[in-house]
Amino acid sequence: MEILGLYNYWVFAILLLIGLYAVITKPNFTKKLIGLNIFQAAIFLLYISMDKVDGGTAPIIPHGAAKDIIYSNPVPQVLILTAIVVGISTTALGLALVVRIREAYGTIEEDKVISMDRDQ
Amino acid sequence: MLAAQYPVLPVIVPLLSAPIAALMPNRSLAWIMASLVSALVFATAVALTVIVSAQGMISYEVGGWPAPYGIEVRVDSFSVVMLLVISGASTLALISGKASIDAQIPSDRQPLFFAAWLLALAAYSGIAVAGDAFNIFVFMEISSLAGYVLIANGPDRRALPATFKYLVMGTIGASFYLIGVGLAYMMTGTLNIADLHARLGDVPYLRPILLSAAFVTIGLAVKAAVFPLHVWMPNAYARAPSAVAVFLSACSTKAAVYVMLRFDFMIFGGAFAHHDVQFSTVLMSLALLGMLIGSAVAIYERDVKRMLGYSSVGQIGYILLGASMISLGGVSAGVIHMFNHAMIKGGLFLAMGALVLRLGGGTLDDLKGAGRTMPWTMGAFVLLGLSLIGMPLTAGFISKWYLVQAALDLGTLGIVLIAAILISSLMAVVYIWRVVEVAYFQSPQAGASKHQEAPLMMLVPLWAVVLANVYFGLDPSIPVDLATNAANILLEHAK
Amino acid sequence: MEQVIDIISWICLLGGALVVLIGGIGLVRFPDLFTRIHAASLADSGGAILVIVGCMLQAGLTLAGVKLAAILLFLLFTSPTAGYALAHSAITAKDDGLDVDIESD
Amino acid sequence: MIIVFSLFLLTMMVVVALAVVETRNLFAAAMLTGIFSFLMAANFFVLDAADVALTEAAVGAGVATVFFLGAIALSSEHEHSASRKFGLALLAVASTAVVILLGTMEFPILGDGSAPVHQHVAPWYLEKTPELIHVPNVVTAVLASFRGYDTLGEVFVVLTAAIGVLSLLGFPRNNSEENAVNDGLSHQKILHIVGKLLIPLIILFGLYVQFHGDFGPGGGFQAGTIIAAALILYALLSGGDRARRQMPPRLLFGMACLGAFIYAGVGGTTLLLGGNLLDYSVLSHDPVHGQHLGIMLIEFGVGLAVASVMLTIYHAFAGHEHR
Repeated sequence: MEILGLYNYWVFAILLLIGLYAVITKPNFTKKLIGLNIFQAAIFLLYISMDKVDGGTAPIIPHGAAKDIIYSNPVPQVLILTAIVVGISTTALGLALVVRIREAYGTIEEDKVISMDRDQ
Repeated sequence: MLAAQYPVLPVIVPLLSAPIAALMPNRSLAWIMASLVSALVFATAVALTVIVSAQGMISYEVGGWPAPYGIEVRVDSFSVVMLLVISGASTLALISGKASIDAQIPSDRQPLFFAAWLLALAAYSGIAVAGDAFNIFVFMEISSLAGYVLIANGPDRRALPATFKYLVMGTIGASFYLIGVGLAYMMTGTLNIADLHARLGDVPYLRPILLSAAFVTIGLAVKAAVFPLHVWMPNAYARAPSAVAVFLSACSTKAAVYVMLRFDFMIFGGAFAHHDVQFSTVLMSLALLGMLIGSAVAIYERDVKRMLGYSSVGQIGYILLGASMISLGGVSAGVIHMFNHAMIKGGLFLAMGALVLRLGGGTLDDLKGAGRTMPWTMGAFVLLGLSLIGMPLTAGFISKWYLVQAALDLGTLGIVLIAAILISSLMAVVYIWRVVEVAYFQSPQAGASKHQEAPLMMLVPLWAVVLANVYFGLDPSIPVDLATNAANILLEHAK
Repeated sequence: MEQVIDIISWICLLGGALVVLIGGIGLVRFPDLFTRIHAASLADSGGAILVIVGCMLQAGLTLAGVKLAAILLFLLFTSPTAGYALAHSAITAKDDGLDVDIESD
Repeated sequence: MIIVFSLFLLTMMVVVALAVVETRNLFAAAMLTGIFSFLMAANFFVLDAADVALTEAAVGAGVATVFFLGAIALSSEHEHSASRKFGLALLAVASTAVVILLGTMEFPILGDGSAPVHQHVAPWYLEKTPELIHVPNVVTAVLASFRGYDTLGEVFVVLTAAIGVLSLLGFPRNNSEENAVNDGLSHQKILHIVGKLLIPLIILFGLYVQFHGDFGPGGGFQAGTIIAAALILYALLSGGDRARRQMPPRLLFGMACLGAFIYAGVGGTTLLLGGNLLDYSVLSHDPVHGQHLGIMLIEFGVGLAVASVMLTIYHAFAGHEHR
């Protein structure tokens, strides 16, 4: 159990790096954004893994609830709600850029775009 | 009554006006609104400067909740330096930018453009006054997204891949910052900057904190275009609309450096032993490389806006060099240079905006003979260039003077640093000279006779910046006092 | 009585799991798109219904049970429609001369 | 038991992420990203974060996939160039991996109630929320009131995205002719009828999530996304032109601005009433009642802004004509 208690954080690291790898190596702009999505999702996992308390429940306290219920930590949840919104906003803006790049250059591969810019 | 609310006015006023500006039926109305709001923020910044100089730090509880539970807004001498830079650059860029914005952006897109501008202004101000680590992330993302929108509106298609690169690297930088904040939160349970500082020292485990410091510093280094993470920056500035280049060159990287200094001095500085040594070793070497390589690349660049972008890579190096000395003199020299460089680079991009507006392009070939057709603009460019090089009687000299003085206290290492500063300044002489040479000593291209001087609405703000450069070169007491106070605050926490 | 309901519920749950498993095997093993859609919709409808009924028996007449009933209702609408949409677009694509035979990969 | 489930979900997520990176077909990659988000949402639920799970499911698996498909339809479905910069990527990734893995060894174990995160600030929220704000869902209380300033920023992030997409792609043009080319799926009777049947139910669910956010998981953001999903479904079924005639994108964008303005306006009102920014207590004589009023108003602003922004962005992609 001791070892498995860190499994979430390892998966966080692996997902983070899968995303980063895709962003660096893939020349396709859409694929870069997909990689960025995975990269950001990994961070959500890091934060949400912090909030868990063994034997706890979601932090919703009904009126007149018993005192001895354990609740998970609400703060990382609030932060990640914001981060998810930020993520989708960035993705939407990036996709709009991809569409415009496709219209302006006829391709969405970074290497081709760079060589077209160089020829200009 | 309102005076107590000054700390949040630079944020809430532009936020309230952005949705209205976006729906304006007419481009001039949107421009007037953005300029007025920007001027108002500048006025608030001046008022805050006066208050902070008189009373010291102001703490403001958003939502009325006490500090570690609610979000704190905190204004000190360092914040007001940033606020003055941000609101001043925004106001000057808007006032001078009317003609170039009209020339570069279709009129039906302009209300959206000005709304994005106001959002960027609000967000940069939000970063400057933030006292909460996660709150900085939120405003950093607004500022970045608004920045992408502003740059993507650039005049030709090359703005699009430049923006995309900025978007990808900016998001990675912000996400690294978010990871770092998460790790610090994991080990302390708080997000408030002052509270983090107080609690990080008691954490028994070192590795998560080290990891946190590394992620925050690297993430912000990407955003600050610290060498070698600067690859997004020259193109982003060069392809942006001229007015946007003025605004962003003065604010975007500075805001990231500002947050980096806050974190590394005020949070991690006191948290564990040797942080100052690690910070200064890593950053000093990067700063030196940036100063030398950035300036060297700038020499070979034929597009003047890209040249200025690479020059900024070098100038960020000066700021970090000052900070990495971890002494009162060094840190205040860095902060002075943040202020002065924003003024110089903003002014240079302003001059470039005027040149591009009249000449149609910003490469060295386009600039041939500009010294004769546009004497006032080129004159301002030259004076600002001298300030960038660090000629006495200009603001640029003051920052280098303080930097050299701080380096002298370091003994042998200081001599090396001074040599690097001199070499980098000499390279600045070379790249500025190349512009001067084509502008004054080469005959204009065919058909250039119809070129005329830039409109008065651009020349007046441009020369205001030039005069400010000279004024702060003769009497630097305002930035120096503010910077010394800021350095005192930073170093006090680092102990 | 409670024990009887418990046993029925477990039969439903295990049966549902079995149906989903069979559907999954079919999805991998069947030769072409249409037979695969058949396998997928078996898991989607049959398996899901059994699992949710099993859960409802566990929950009893509570708010959770009502919510499960609502989910069941939604599934009964959506999963056949999804299967239909998939098959329909496959046919349209085939008419347009596209290769929908999965065997080739 | 729950830990086994969690391990399974996490491992599946890694597998799916690898598949996403490996596939050269962008359509498949986008769909796999949706599956990835579903797994992530299920995992959040296991970790007791119901609000976040709901949001991730609605945003990551729902809206994000729709945006990706919209953009892929307008650009290209296949990756053409091969990967490059392997050396650099491997160096960056491997060094980061080593650093993070070394760091995790001193992280608190998952679920450890004595971890530092659970000792400071968070217990205060759990203890004081029933008394100071009097809503059961602590996440809503922290989101809307204690850290309402962040949420204000969040709404403006969304608005910035809408401004950006519109300034890049332009407002979608309306085909004014009555016999518009694009009539969606209305010739496919089964899809059309089932879809139409579901739309009111989805909107109803969205409204439940909006107004029940104080008591259970949910709130303006999730509700806005769900309602936007229902209206996107309508646009798919009836054709974008028809949907845009009934709800012009300019009106939608106006509503988005209004939503953000409501939130900032509540902040401005609290300033004018003499309180600090976003101090809802001054909105009413009774501070707790003021908090309720403030949270309801800003949640409405968030819901309105998010729903309109998502729809605006969808229409900007769907109604975009190549220039």
